[in-house]
Amino acid sequence: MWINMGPQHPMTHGLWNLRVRIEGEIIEEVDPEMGYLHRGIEKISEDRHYNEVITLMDRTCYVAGLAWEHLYIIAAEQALHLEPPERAQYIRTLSDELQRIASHLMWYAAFVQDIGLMTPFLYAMRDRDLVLDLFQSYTGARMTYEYNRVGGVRNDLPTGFTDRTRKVMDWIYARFVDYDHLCLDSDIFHRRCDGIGVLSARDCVDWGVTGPMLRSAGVRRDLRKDRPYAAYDRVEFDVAVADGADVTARYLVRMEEMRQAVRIVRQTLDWLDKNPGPVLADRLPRWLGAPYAPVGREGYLLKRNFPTGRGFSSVEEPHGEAQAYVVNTGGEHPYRVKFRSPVFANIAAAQKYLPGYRVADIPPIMGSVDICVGEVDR
Amino acid sequence: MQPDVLRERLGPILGPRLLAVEPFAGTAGRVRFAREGALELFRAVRDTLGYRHLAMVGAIDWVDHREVFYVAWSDEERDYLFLSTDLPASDAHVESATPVWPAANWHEREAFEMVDVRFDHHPDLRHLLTPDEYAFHPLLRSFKLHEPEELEVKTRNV
Amino acid sequence: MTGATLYSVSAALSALLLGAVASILPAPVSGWLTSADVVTGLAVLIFSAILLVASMINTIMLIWFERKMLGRFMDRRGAMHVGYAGLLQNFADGLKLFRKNTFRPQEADSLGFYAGPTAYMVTSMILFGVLPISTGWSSGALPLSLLLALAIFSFAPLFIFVSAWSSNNKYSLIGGMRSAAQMIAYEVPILLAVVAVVIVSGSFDLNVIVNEQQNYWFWFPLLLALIVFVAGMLAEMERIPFDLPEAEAELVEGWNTEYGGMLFAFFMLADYVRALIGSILVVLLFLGGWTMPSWVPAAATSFPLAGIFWFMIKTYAVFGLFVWIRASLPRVRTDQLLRVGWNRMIPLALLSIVLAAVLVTVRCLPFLGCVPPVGG
Amino acid sequence: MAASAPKENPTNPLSGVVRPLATAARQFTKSLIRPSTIVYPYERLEDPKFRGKVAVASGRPIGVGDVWDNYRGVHALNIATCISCNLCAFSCPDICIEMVSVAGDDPKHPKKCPQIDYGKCSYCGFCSDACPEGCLTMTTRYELAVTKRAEMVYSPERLHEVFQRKLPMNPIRLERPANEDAILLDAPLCIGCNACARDCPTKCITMLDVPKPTARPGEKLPRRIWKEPVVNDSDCVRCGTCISVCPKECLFWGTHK
Repeated sequence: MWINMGPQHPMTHGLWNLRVRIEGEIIEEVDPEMGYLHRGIEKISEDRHYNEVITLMDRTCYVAGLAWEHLYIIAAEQALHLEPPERAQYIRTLSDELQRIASHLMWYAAFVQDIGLMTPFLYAMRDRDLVLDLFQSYTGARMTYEYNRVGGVRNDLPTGFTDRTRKVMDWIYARFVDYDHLCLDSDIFHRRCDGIGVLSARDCVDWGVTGPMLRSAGVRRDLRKDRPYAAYDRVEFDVAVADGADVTARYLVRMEEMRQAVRIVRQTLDWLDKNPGPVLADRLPRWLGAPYAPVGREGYLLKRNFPTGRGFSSVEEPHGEAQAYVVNTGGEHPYRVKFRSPVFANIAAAQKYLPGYRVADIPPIMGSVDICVGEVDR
Repeated sequence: MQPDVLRERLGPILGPRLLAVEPFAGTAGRVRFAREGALELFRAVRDTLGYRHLAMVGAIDWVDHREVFYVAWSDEERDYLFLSTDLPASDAHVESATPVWPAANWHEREAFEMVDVRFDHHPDLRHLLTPDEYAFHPLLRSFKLHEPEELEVKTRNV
Repeated sequence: MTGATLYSVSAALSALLLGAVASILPAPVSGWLTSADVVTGLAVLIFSAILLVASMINTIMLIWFERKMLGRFMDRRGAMHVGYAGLLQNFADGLKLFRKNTFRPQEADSLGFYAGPTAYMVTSMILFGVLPISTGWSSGALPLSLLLALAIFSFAPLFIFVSAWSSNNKYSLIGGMRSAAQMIAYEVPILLAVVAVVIVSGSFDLNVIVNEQQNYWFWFPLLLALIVFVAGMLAEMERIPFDLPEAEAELVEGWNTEYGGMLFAFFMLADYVRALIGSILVVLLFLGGWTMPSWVPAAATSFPLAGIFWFMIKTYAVFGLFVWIRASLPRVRTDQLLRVGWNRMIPLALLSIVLAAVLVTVRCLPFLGCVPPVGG
Repeated sequence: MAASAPKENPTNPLSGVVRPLATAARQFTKSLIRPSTIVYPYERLEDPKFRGKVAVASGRPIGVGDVWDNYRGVHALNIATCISCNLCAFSCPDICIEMVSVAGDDPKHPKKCPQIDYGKCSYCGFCSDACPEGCLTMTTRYELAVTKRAEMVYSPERLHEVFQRKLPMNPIRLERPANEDAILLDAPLCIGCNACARDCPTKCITMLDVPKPTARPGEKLPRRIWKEPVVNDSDCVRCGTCISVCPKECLFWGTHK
C-alpha cells in the first residue's frame, strides 16, 4: 500500500511529500517528492544586485538564515575579489554559532514532538527565543536578518551585547541538562530511537550525506575544522562525533554541537570585547558600499569594467555542509548562483535509511535528519 | 593536491579528453574535461584520487553552450575538486555520474529540469522540483522573469 | 445512607412540578399526572438530565484542567482569554465546532461514518449512569455494576474501528486497527487487575467495593494491580504515552482524520469522557471512592456534599497524574506497546491476583487494619 | 570530550520513567506562580518593564533588554527633510517603494516622497540604509494587520504619522565609503541643458559658463548652451538623478583622477 505522507502532514516539517510503500507496518520503499516550496531563488538571484541576494538567503533556510548569508557572502566576496575586516569575520563566526544553537533548538523542538513529547518542545522554543532576542538586538530582526553585506557586516554589535550574550549562554548551557533528562534519561526515548534509521558511514559518503548525520556515523568531518573559514581557525572547539549512526547518535551529536557552539560563542565574545574596529571593508566599490547605489541605472556599468570571477564557498551549516557557487561576469548581478543544500542530499538518501523500519519510525528518523524544506527546494 | 599534480595523475587516464586544470580558490583545482571522458574521469577521481564524496552537480547556461560542473570532496585531502565540462546547447547531454556517486541522482535531476541538460543512463531522470508536465527550464537565460507589475494581484477589496 | 440522594431530589422535584401543573388542569388529566408511574417517569428523566449536565460540565472542566495544568508543565499559561483564566474557552471551542459544517468524504460509508462517533459518544456517556459518585448518588445498587461499567467501556474499539473503516482513509484505517489491537490487548490486564480488587472486596458492586475501603484504601496493598490498571487505562483512554491510534506525527489524527466540526467534537468529548471515567474507576477501585481520610474531622464528614467533594478532588488528582505522565513521556511504538501489554502486564496482573488472594487469607495488615469479612 | 560517548541506557525502566517525570514536575513548580509566557496583547516585550534585564527564569518575564533598539519595523518618514532623491526606491529589492507626490508649499512642483507597499516589503532596511538625510527610518512598530490589501500601502502622509508618534527608531547610520564614486562629466557630449541642475535634489550641481569657442571657418559649432554642470562632491548624495535625466548620457559614475 502506498501512502502519501505529505505535503500536509505533521511529520514533514515543511512542504514535501514522502511517498511510502508499506507492507503491514513495515516500510518497503520510499520516494520523496520535493518542490512544493520551490521559489526559484537561484533564478531570482540572477536578477538581483549582489547585496540584494542576501534578503533571499534568509528565506532559503528560515531557521539558519545567518549561516546561509555567510555561505553566500563568502562566495560573493571571492567572486568580487573582496576581503572583509577581521572583526566582521569574528562577528560572522559568532552569528554562525548562535544560529547553530537556535537551529538545533528548533530541531530539538520539532524532533521531540515527532516522538510524542510536547513539553521539551516548549522548553526549546522558549530558550530559542532568547537567542532570537540576541539576534534582534544586533541585526534588527528575529528571523530574516539581512545582516551580512558583501565586504563585511551591516553594523557593529550594540553596547552591552557581549555581557547579555554571556548571560544567555550561561542560562542555555544549564538548560541542556533538562533536555537530556527528558529525552536521554527516558526509557521510552531509547525504545523509540535506538537502532533505527541506521545509515552506515560508507553509505553516508556515497550518498553525499553530511553534517550531524555523517558525524553520528563516526566520521570526524567538520568543515569548520577541515577547511576553516571566517574565524574558526582562531577558536577552540571539538568536533562532536558519535557511534551508532542511529537516531540517538544524531541526537547526541547535535546536543554536543550546541555545547561546543556555546564554547565558541564565549571565545568570540572575548575577542570582540578586546578588538574594536571596522566591520565593513572600506575599499568597497561605490555600487557595493553603503548606502546602496541605484541599481537600475544602466549608465553606470556601461562605462566601467569590473573584474570577473568565480566564487566557491562551503560552510558547515547547522544541517550539514552547504556549498555556494557564484559566477561573476562583470555585471552588477551575479550571472549564476548555485546552492547546494545539505538537507537535499540527506533527504535523497532516504531510500537507504528508511526501508525496513516501521511506519511509526518515520517521524523520529525524518526528525533526526533535521529537514528544512526551504533550502531543499530553494 | 595542486593543479599540476592533478594534471599528472589524470592526464594518463583521460588523455586528450582532459582539457585543462586551472587553479580555483576554495578548491584543489578546476578540471575541465571533454564529455566523452566523463565516466572514466569520475571513476578516476573517486577511486584513484580518493574524492569519494560528491557535494554537488550543477549546470550553467552560457547561451551558446552549457556547462555542467561537479564538486567532489576527499576526506584524505580535506579539499574539494571542481570538475566541469562544456556541452553544446543544441545537444546538451552527458553521462550520468550516478553509477560512480549515488549522490548525483537528485542533483542531476535538478540540473535536467532547470537547465535542460540530459544525463545518459540516469536511473530515474524525472523532474525534481517542478511538476512533471512543466515544459519550461527556468534557469535558462531565455526564461525571463516577469516584471512585478505584471504579477499584480487583483482582488475584490482593492 | 443519610441525607438526600440524587434520585430523591429528582423525585421530589418531579412531584412538585407535576403537582403544580396538575393543579391548573381538569380532574382526569391531573389525576393521571400525579399518579405514581408518571411521577417516577419524570423523576428518572430529571435524574438523567441532571446527571448528563453534571457529567458534561465536569468533562469540559476536565479539558480546561488539563490545558491549564499541561501549560504549567510546559512553562506556559494555557487558555487565557475567554472567561476568567480561560474557563469558558472550551465552551467557545465547542460553539465554534458546533457551527462548523460537518462534511463527509465522497467515498466514505455514510452509515458507519455518522453512526460511529455517535455510538462512541453515547456508550461513553451511559457509563455515568452506572458509576456511583457518592452514597446514594447512583442510579441504584446494581450487584454487578463494575462488570457492567467495564463491559460498556470496552465497546469503544468496535465503534472506533467502524468509523475509521468507513472514513475510507488509509491513516484512519491504520489508526483504527491500531486502536482495536491496543484496546483489546489492554482489556485483559485491566480485567485481571480488577479481579484482584474483587477478590479483596468480595463483590462486583462498586458501592460495596468503596465501602470495603473504609478502613484503608486498596492502593497500597494492591499497588501492583493499581499500576497495571493505570497503565491499562492510559492505553484504553489513548493518552500519551499510549496514544498510538491518533499519533499525530505519523498518522495525522489517526482514526478521526476525516472528521470535522461536530463529529470531531463528539470524538474529542468522548475521549475526555472516557478519561474522566477512567479516573473515576481508579478512585472507586483503589482510592476509596468518596470515603474521606481519617484525619478529616468528624464534623466535616457529615456535611451534605462532603462525599462528592472528596470524590471530585481524588478524581481530578488522578487525572492530574495522567496529565503529568503526558507531559513527560514520549509515545511508544505499536509493537512495543502490544509486547508490553501481552508480555508484561498480564503476568503482573496475575501476580497481583495472587497477592490479593494472600491478602484475603492473611486478612490483617500491620498499620492498616483488617479487611472486613468477605461479602460484608 | 570530543566524542561524547552515548550515555548508558537506563537499564531500569523505573528510573527511566522517574527522571523525566521529576524534570517536568520541577518545571511545574517553577512556573506555578508565573510562567514565562508574555500575555501578548496585554503585555508587550517592548514595554520598558521588560527592558534592561536578563530575566529568563520562570516566574519572571523573559527579555534580553534593549533588543528593540535596532528593530526593523514599519518605516517612519519625515516629509519635511525628505529631498526626493529616489535612493530608497532604487535600493529596494522588492520594488515596493514608489515615489508619489505629496501636497506641499509649491502646488506646481509637488514634492515626491516614498510610498511603501507593506504587502511586498521584506523589512530588509536597505532603504533606510540608503537614505542620505536620515528621513526614512525604521521604527519598533510591527503590527500591520489590516482587512484590505489596499490598506497595506502606506502613503507618505501615513508614514509621516508614524514618524510623529516618536517611536524608538533604528539608530544605525551607515558610513559612506571613503572611495565612493562621484559624478563625472563627459564634457564633449554635454549640451548644457540644465536638466541635471534642475532635478538635483540637493541642488549641488551648478551650471558654470564655459567659453564659447570661436568657430573656425568651415567648422560648424554644436548647437548648445555654453554651460557645464559642476558637482559639489561634499553635498552630493550620489543618487544618480542627474545621470538618469541627462538627455545625452554625458554624466557617469567614476573616480576623480
